Amino acid sequence: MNAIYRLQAEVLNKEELIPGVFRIKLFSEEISRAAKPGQFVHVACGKGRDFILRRPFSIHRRLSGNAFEILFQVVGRGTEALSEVRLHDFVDVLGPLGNSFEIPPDLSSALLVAGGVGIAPLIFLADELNSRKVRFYAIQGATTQQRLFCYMDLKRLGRQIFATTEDGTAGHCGRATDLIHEVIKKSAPERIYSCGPEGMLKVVADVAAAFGIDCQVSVERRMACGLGACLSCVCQTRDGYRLACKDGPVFRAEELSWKA
Amino acid sequence: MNAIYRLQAEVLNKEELIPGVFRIKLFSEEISRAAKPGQFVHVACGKGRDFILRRPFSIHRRLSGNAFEILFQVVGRGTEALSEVRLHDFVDVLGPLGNSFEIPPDLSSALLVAGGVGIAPLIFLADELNSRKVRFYAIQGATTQQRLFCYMDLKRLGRQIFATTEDGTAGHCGRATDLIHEVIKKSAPERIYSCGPEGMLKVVADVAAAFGIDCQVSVERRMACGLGACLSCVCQTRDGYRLACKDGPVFRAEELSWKA
Amino acid sequence: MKPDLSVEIAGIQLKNPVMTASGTFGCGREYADLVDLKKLGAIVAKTVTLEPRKGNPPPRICETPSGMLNAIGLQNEGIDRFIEKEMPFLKKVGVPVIVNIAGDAVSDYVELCRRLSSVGDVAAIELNVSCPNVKAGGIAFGMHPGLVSEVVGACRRATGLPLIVKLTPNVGSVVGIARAAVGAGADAVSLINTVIGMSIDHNTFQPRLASGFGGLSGPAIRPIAVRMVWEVARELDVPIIGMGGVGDALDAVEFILAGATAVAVGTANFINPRATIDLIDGLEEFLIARGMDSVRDLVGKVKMDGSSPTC
Amino acid sequence: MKPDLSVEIAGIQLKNPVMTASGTFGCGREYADLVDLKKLGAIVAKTVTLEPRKGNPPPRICETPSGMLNAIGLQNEGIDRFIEKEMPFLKKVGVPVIVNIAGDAVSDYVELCRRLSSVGDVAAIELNVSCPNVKAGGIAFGMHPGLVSEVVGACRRATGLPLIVKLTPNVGSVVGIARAAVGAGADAVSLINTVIGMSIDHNTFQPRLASGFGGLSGPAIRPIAVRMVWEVARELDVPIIGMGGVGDALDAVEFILAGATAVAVGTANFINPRATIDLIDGLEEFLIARGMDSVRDLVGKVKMDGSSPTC
Ligand SMILES: Cc1cc2nc3c(=O)[nH]c(=O)nc-3n(C[C@H](O)[C@H](O)[C@H](O)COP(=O)(O)OP(=O)(O)OC[C@H]3O[C@@H](n4cnc5c(N)ncnc54)[C@H](O)[C@@H]3O)c2cc1C
Ligand SMILES: Cc1cc2nc3c(=O)[nH]c(=O)nc-3n(C[C@H](O)[C@H](O)[C@H](O)COP(=O)(O)OP(=O)(O)OC[C@H]3O[C@@H](n4cnc5c(N)ncnc54)[C@H](O)[C@@H]3O)c2cc1C
Ligand SMILES: Cc1cc2nc3c(=O)[nH]c(=O)nc-3n(C[C@H](O)[C@H](O)[C@H](O)COP(=O)(O)O)c2cc1C
Ligand SMILES: Cc1cc2nc3c(=O)[nH]c(=O)nc-3n(C[C@H](O)[C@H](O)[C@H](O)COP(=O)(O)O)c2cc1C
Ligand code: FES
Ligand code: FES
Repeated sequence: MNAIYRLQAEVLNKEELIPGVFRIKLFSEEISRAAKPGQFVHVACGKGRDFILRRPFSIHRRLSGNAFEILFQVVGRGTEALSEVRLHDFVDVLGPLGNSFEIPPDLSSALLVAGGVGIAPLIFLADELNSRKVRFYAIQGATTQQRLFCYMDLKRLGRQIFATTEDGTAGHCGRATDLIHEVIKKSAPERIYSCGPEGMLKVVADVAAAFGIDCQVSVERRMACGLGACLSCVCQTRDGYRLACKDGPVFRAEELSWKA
Repeated sequence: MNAIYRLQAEVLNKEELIPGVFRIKLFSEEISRAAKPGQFVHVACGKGRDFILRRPFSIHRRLSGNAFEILFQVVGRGTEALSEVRLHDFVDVLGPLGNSFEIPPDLSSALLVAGGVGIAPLIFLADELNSRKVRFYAIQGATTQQRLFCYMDLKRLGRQIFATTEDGTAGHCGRATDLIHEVIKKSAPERIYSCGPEGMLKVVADVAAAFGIDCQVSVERRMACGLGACLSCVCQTRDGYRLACKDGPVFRAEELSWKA
Repeated sequence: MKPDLSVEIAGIQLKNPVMTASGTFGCGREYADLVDLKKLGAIVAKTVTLEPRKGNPPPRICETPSGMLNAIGLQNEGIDRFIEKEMPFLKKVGVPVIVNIAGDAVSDYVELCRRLSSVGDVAAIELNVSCPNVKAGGIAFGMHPGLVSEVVGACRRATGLPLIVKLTPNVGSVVGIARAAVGAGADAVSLINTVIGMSIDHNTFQPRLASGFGGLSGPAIRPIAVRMVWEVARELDVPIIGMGGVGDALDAVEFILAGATAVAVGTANFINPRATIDLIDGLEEFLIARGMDSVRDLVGKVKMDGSSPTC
Repeated sequence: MKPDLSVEIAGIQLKNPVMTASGTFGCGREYADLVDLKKLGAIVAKTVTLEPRKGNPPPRICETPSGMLNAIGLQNEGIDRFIEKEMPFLKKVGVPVIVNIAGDAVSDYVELCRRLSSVGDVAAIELNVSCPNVKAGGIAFGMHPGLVSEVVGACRRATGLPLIVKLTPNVGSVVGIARAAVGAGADAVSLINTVIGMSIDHNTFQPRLASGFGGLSGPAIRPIAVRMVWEVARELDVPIIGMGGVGDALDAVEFILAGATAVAVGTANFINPRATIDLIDGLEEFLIARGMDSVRDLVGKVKMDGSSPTC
């Protein structure tokens, strides 16, 4: 088992990418060194005594050995409080947690499918694929052009990146899943990695199955401990409930029993 | 009845007088105009959803028509949160509340007795006495010299100011009440006004009674509404329970039934 | 078109479902500078008893995580002074006035009901049955279906005014108590009164309240209150006034979805004296945003699929 | 000189009064990276049942003001796997292991007790009686003195191990239930399990938990828990393990002053995985600062003067 750290990580950088979406760089040699793509950190947001639970965020990027980033969207109280941290504040972080995207040693091609802020963990993965010389394509979907976060990073790391926006402001007008057949045919990936809304993941899973391609998806569940102790975060799989925080957050798509 | 306002008051200034004691200047024409010495404001401290009650603070000074100050010591969560406000933040304030020190129109001399941060409302009172040309003496007690807050203000406004410190770093070594007999004899005040720890107030009340001098004291009680509605803040008086937030915080000393 | 906020409860027409919770708003007078009282759905006055009561010694309150404890001890000036001093003011406000009463014995409640029946302009009587029944050895009326039935039945015979029974959550089965109240003639129930709690100062080793115990209120108890509202709404056909940590429109929606026809705001008045008004405005916005015509369309509309045992 | 933190409860010697609350700490294994398990007073394992249980569908938790709701639904792999997989690990930790059990019928509890009696290295059994008794129509065992008496008595006859009965707060009189437990042979009681609650999403109109209801835990319920500990401590001569919103040493002191001999940390583990250890250190500091020799000198030392009725 890999070590888990709980530490106060200094905020080294904070960017508001678009209103309500933030990227925060945290200093931690331990977590940065140990982290693998797909893993997450469990963050104590806000100072109020009424924050009873941490909030999970994917490790978005690993930076030069001693820092890592998270990228998140403000959706509620916790993310709102976290968005108010200032440079050099300390953030209470637990991690790295969970399993990671599996990258077989002999993998030579892959397809990444990202929806919305689901892009967060896929950038770390893209980095890793790139450094392992795995050639990959990606489809990134968002509602609108300015929400295609890190599109340029993907461009830099991958072979060919397809964008989709629901309002047609960039790339294909529609959803990430609209392009998936076409891109699979074009790129013949050995493996598909995906993160995004559950509805999208299900479509990706179905298509991957139809093509007979291995597919891994990262899922979200409400979490308490983040450590596998409290059994809060179960996902229905073919083998019964499994824990998103420990057995996941990455699952093989065919394992999951999707809600109808 | 006087109007009560509930408003978001901008922080115009913030001083940390000594570690853990703050003076904050708040912008509010309404409250500043309406305020009378002895009244207080009820302040929503902190942003956490778990702050269920406001915190009461005396109006410490009225400044040029449209602002007022509070002076407070950090003793718990609420005051700690309040000490973290920054310039130009807005603070949710309810006030002015409560009755005030009674200043008879023909009053010609008075004695102020302040203990610790009990000095807060007495500065506003001193200002008022001064502008009404009431000659006053004051005894200010504190644990140590640097906690003789506003001593120079008192000096400027009053006739003669006696300091006491428990560690002897300034003035008389001992407590405010040590000097009270002597100062009464010397200054023959028509009235005594006092604010500070309940133990001190009781001694002041006893001495005032012995000399047959009218005495008003400002007391502290835990408060919920601050408006006289919830009956949280009762003080035992000779006429039964009365409300610190509405009938007080200023009471005639002889009215109060002190705890043994 | 503005959505319709009006509701009917216990035969009273309310222009909106937002009341004040007894004991947290005095008789409204103290809030008049800050709250346009006319806008309220109803005013529920502080508990009144037959004789004046001194109440408990201070400290009477303390803050707890997302809540507070109180032990006011029913301080009030008695029904005579209430009728003489407070009713004229309340009448003038022009919103339904609900008078909350308590007693040491069934006969106290009955006498209070009689007196209030002849006052005029009392819209309904709320029975606070969380208080100890002196004859029954100090056990709260509200803890036993038999006692509740007795006191509610007696009041029912004593007055033609609508009767609202305010239930205590300090019981094993709130449904059992509610059923007894309804069986004995209650027109509506209020849920919940405070949960008994205690807090101890680690410095002095003394309880933070002079009386030792107190009643827990505020957001901390909201999940308990919502659950009890739902339990009663599921089992019984009685209008419910929901309360316990209602602070804003979304909290109110939670109670209404669970089955409350109206809500009362208590502890929230302290941090936000305009909480009631903000809530009414917020409720209107909520309905507009969802294209709903009437708040009545929300009542009991929680979508319950499963209801597995919890443990 | 370091103060003495050791206590004895139900015949077990603990080096300090700090345990983990069942269900919040797994079997300790998951926390081993972060917590020096050897330092704990005791480990209380997650509830185990005779047969494996699947538990409730997700979402199983949600955050509430200063608290959380959970409806895990007793997911566990059953006693066989527990003995085989978890006990060897727990034995190796070297602190007293308390095994928490639950069942649908008295016979389940009895069988579990028998099985655990022969395992060795089980320091005590904690009976979770908050679960529905299937034979009694789904009413929780812990809600009726008669049912509690029956299940505790049967377990008492089935095992020589110390028996701790974990009481539910969802009752009118926790003292009545505790008395039944003690009468039937309980060596200690744990107070409190979670308070039943519910939370509804105003967007979807669905309960925030898939199972509808859940158990409320965390600081929000602390005043309720402290009160119940005090009520039981005042009336009965039984060691108490206090829990419900214990997060730090000062919280623990509150419970101990109220009458608890030991405390358990539940929900607080989630925000601070080292809460137990921080608490132990803080307790030592507390005693040192006050010049006290032993934590035992704090037990039940609340200074109660008045205890007026609250309402
Ligand atoms: C493994 C994992 C990785 C994630 N990575 C990211 C990421 O990189 N960027 C990002 O923006 N978001 C990510 N999320 C979602 C993120 O955790 C939620 O947006 C966040 O918890 C919301 O907290 P809140 O207090 O703002 O919202 P609220 O709705 O107020 O939260 C209430 C409670 O629900 C939980 N909750 C709410 N939404 C979610 C959710 N989608 N998943 C899990 N718990 C939720 C909260 O943690 C909290 O306990 C991830 C979730 C998981 C499980
Ligand atoms: C009319 C009035 C005027 C006051 N003026 C001043 C002033 O000018 N400067 C100053 O430093 N302090 C003043 N105080 C005391 C001040 O209100 C408390 O120090 C403050 O409420 C502490 O809050 P906390 O959250 O930091 O402490 P905590 O102990 O965490 O507070 C817990 C609860 O107890 C209440 N409480 C704690 N101490 C007191 C107290 N002494 N009086 C009333 N309630 C209390 C809090 O309001 C809160 O509800 C005044 C009190 C009253 C009643
Ligand atoms: C300070 C205070 C005083 C109260 N007094 C009474 C009372 O006199 N009669 C009554 O029936 N309920 C009384 N209550 C209970 C409230 O009416 C309400 O039922 C309870 O506080 C839950 O609602 P909340 O969480 O919104 O406060 C009081 C509550 C508080 C906080
Ligand atoms: C996620 C979660 C799971 C729990 N599981 C169990 C359990 O399996 N058995 C049990 O007896 N209590 C269980 N409890 C209750 C706790 O042991 C404890 O009694 C309660 O949470 C109050 O303590 P706290 O406020 O410190 O969490 C659980 C509590 C939580 C929050
Ligand atoms: S969050 Fe506790 S087991 Fe997954
Ligand atoms: S604080 Fe409510 S009456 Fe004084």
